[in-house]
Amino acid sequence: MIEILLLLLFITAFIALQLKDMLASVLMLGVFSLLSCLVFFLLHAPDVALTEAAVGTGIGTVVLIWVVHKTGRRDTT
Amino acid sequence: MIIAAYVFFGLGIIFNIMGNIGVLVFPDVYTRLQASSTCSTTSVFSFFIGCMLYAGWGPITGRLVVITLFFFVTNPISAHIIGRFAWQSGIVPWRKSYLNRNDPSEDEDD
Amino acid sequence: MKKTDILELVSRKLAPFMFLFGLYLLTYGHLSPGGGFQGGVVIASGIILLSVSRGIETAEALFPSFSLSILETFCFILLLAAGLAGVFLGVGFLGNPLPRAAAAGVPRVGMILLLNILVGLKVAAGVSLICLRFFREDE
Amino acid sequence: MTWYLIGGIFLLGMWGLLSKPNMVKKVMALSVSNSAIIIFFVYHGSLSGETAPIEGGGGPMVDPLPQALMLTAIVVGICILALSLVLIYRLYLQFGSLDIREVEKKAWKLYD
Amino acid sequence: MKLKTRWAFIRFCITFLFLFAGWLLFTWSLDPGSLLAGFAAAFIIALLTFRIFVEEEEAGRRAHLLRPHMLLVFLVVLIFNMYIASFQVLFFILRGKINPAVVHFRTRLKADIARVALTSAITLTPGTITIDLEDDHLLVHWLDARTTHSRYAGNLIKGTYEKLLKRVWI
Amino acid sequence: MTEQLLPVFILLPLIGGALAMTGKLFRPLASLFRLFSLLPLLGVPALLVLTAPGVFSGQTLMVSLGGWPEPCGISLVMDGFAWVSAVLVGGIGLLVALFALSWPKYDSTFFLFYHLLLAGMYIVVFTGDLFTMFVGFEIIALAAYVLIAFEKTPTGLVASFKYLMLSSTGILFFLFGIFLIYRDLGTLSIAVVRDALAEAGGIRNTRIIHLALASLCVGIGVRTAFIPFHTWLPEAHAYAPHPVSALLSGVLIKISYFAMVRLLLQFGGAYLFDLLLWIGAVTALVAVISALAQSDAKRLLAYHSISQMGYILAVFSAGSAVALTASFAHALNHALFKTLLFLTVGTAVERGGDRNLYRLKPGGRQTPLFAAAYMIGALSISGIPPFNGYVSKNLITLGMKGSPAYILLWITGFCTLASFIKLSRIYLPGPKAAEKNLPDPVREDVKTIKRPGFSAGAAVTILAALCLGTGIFGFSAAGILHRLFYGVKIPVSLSLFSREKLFSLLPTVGLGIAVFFLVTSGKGKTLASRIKNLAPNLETVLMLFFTGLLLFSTAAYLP
Amino acid sequence: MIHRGRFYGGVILRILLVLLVGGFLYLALRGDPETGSPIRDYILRRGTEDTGALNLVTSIYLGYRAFDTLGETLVLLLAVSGVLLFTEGKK
Amino acid sequence: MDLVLQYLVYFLIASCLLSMVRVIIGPSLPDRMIGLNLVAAQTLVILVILSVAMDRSIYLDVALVYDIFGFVGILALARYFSGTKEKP
Repeated sequence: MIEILLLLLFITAFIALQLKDMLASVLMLGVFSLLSCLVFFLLHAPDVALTEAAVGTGIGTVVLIWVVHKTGRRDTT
Repeated sequence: MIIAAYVFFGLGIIFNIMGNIGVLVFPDVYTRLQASSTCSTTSVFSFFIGCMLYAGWGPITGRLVVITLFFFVTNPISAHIIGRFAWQSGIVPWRKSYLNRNDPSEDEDD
Repeated sequence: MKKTDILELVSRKLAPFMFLFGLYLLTYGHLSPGGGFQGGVVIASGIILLSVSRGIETAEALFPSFSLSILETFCFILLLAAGLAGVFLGVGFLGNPLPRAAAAGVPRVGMILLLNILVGLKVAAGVSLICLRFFREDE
Repeated sequence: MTWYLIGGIFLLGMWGLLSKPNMVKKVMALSVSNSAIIIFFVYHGSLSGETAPIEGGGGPMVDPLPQALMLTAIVVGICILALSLVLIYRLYLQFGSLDIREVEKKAWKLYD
Repeated sequence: MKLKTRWAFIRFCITFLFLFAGWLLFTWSLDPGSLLAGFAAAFIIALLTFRIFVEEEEAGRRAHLLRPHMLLVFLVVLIFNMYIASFQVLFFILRGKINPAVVHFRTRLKADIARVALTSAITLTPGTITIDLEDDHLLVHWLDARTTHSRYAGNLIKGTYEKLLKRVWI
Repeated sequence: MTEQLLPVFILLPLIGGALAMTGKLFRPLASLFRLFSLLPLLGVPALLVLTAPGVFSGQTLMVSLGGWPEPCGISLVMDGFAWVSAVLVGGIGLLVALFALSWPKYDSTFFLFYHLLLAGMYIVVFTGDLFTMFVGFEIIALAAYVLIAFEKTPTGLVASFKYLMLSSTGILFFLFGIFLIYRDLGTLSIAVVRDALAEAGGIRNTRIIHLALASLCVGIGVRTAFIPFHTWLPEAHAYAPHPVSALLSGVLIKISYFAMVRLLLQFGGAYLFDLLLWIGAVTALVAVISALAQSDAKRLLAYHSISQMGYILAVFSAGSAVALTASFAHALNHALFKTLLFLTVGTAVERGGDRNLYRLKPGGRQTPLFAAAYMIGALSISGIPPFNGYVSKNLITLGMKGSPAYILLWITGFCTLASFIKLSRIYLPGPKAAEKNLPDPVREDVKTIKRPGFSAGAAVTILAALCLGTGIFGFSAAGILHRLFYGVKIPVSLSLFSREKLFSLLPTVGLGIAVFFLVTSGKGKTLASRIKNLAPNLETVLMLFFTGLLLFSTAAYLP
Repeated sequence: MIHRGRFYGGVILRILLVLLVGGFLYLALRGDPETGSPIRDYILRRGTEDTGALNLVTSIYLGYRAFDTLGETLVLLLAVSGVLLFTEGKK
Repeated sequence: MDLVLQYLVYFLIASCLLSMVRVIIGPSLPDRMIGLNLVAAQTLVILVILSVAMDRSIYLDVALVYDIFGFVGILALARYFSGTKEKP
């Protein structure tokens, strides 16, 4: 089960880095964070899962969204 | 008890599959939101009920009730927020859908 | 007649429960998953919820930035003091000066509880300061 | 197999760090790599048991030390993320671009 | 002034009771330490947030819960409708023939919380989603629009809920 | 009992930080709290004196924090290295803080970051635990990022961001090294790892430990700035506020270097020494050539920091009997004179209104105290007697005897002299005519530039006096260091001021002046501008980082 | 090759470098890990008794390794102050 | 772990993958938000099922925190981009 989730994590991270729309990228990173929380949960680490959920989908998303909001959505590079 | 739990799990699976398919095939944001709300409300609710039946009475019940209540309160709000967001950012509904023109304040009967 | 906003009402009713849950995570950190940081972030997310839905003013009225930064400084100083107390009580820096009980070590947990609460309040203050600043910035 | 997958996530982050010119993407790649390191630790810890390190469950408990370390590492990671994103925001205000090549090109003019 | 203070005290008590009930629900234990911690936590939070949990304007009778048992009935009806409507949406998805519309109607409910419960109920019922609520005007997206006339549409969508909610809150 | 004092070292700057934070809250009292926050730093010398007897009698002070025993608790360790490092952090930290105090633009927020930076340094210095070292490095890093960009200048922001990217990548590999060690040995304590490695010699798969050590060294190496990882330093140190660049250049890179030395010695990293020797020598030469080409005053100094780090690294890894002594003596001396140079040049830049040393306004040249201090620093770094650079460069010559890499260091020596002759422009009295021909507003501007305050003058004077003092009594000081590290008397004798020694200095001086004229000639200038433009961008920097990682891991894996 | 911040290297070089780092990871992670460690045994045996916490992660996080946690809060404090410093004031 | 629950978790992971497609291809921001919401809900179910399977009530705290942050994340997204006009 962990292997499947890790593969999913890999795909998610790859897509998050590849997307041209920064906002979609941030959303994919949120999905990455959710799935890694699940991975930690499966590895019997509820504390780490809790922290990852709080950090990855909470503060991390808020800060990233703020920056994307301030700097524009399109990745022009 | 377990059988009832499995029944609820089955319901959850059916709604989940349908919701996912709906989100993939529907034409515009609002219709997709309908499918998503089916999936995430009904199927998640079914799963929760199933879990409650599966686990039996105990400390799990209390927390599951809290989670279910929280989900029950927040999920329609999330759907509403997404819908309102789509509406306000000017996404027009699918071409076949139409908005009723008449003002509801005229035909109020009281 | 006041304008009805769904989000506003729901956040009003929900935020206290989120604070409560944050405090639960803080105080039960030694019995269940959770602890200072997580509880602090949950409390801060309650403040985020308030400031997102009701505007920054409501959150500022309940939790002014100034008192949040005072809380942060105060918790930091108390954390240092808790560390120093161990030095004076002879168990070393950040040690646990409480007596070890014979069975199950119940009173011994007091130090962890104290540290959890201090860390949690500090984190809550810090994170909500950041978020309030972010939300204020674009108005 | 699992080790290779986690290593793959780490390498993916490194690749993003090297080849994405967008600064926000770079920071995101960094956080992906950080996650991979955290999964390394936690996975290694979980090999030695089959239930969470909280008294009251049956079976051997997993190693709690990597988990406690990783709590710190996660917090440090988010702190770096927040600080770097705010720096990027200031850079964007100054240079009007998110492309690190462009920013550096403009900064070079200021150096002389 | 006196009245205001008393109202504040009542608000505080309501908040405290709700929070304490929540605490009991998710700690699920009755040992004295837990109860004490819950009492302290609920007290502090109630002190901090009773101003927003029950607002000053809610002093009018409109916000009061009239019949708690009707709330239960409402929930049962809601869940039942939810399943029924879910099967309907399921058939829509399978048939692939939909007829969406955005309809606009008014509600007669007066209390804020009742309105919010109504919109939530409408959203929870698959097939309809509230996309805007402004005063008493609702903007609803309907997957299977049988009519676009606002009164009939309103009756079809909100019919049962509004009647039930009228009995819970005014 | 003195070992109970070790946490206090870390606690004192933290109390200072708390005071600065309090000052940030109450605006009217901010300047008062800013002053107060320096008071805890005054306690550090007392602590050093109290712990000195224990350290000098050859024992290792060790305290388990919280009373938890070693394998699972965290211990603080104070041995000779740590004591010397604490002297460095405490002394230079206090002096630079004094300097910063006389400029009102460095307010209490600045001092908050400053104190936390010091606390992080103490954590790295004293910890006996790998993960705590990681946390200490992160504290240092975050404080440094903020301090570099403190004035929010565009260049400072870019420098800070580049430093952030590179050192975050480095710290990931540091964490990975910790993971490898934990995975293989099941512990994090440095002492326990050392014992396990010593007792189980060939049984364990030592190659993984080698790779782990390489990974750790790469992580720290980014902070230490030797050659594949040096690229962030010139910008970060040049465009930071002046006290910050003094502290970063004087102390921070030394602290990371000391941490690396500790890990290398404790984990038996002798297989990396060959690589480190050549890396050090090449670093010294390449950096000094880049420095010669610079026209930006602070950038030139920053390149010299890299170059001197090359000296320090090379002599450490040459492996002679006085390797550690020479390396540490040069590190200490470099801390003294580089701090001095950064403070004085920073003042000149501030008063002259331009960073370019050819475009500085003459107003920058009217502070005799700072000019004299600058001259002392410049003579020190070029290795001219009787200043302290001379002593440690002689020690380095002894330590590198017989090594082929010495020739690179020798070339570096006179190039250093040449570049400082070039830099001396900024304090030399300019031609009077030039000053008279200035347009009126500029001359008025020059007159009204604020002079540095009293405390800045005091800090600079103390530093200059220390340079001179350690120069005159240098060899006995080196003897003390040697006794501290090895526990025996220093095995070499060095008559510093004998006639042969002084005469052997002549070719260096002559070549230095020759190189100076070469550089300032027409052809030299075009070459210089070409070299100056040879600076990599961030992607190249990261690629260089990976190349360095591969180099290190190859060197660790092959034997 | 490197001139005023410009770089003419290709994608191939980057991918090669990342693959080489992958080789490093492969070499480092080869072989069976040691699952047991003295610290783990000690904490599982004594953790609850020493600190009184049922959650052993907390007993490490705030008991045995409270100093790391102090460092972590310092990092958070630095990040918060840094963010507040860099976002204050427009432009 | 009960086999039924295990297959249920596999099924939910697969359906997470299915809903992730919407996050990737979604033409507009609300589409992606729908996908995110869906993924969050299904992951929540996975968490609940796992903790029921492991039969430890304390794990459910994770699920509740998860729920809270999913909600707050959606809210923050909607708040920041509510003013911008989306290109159809």
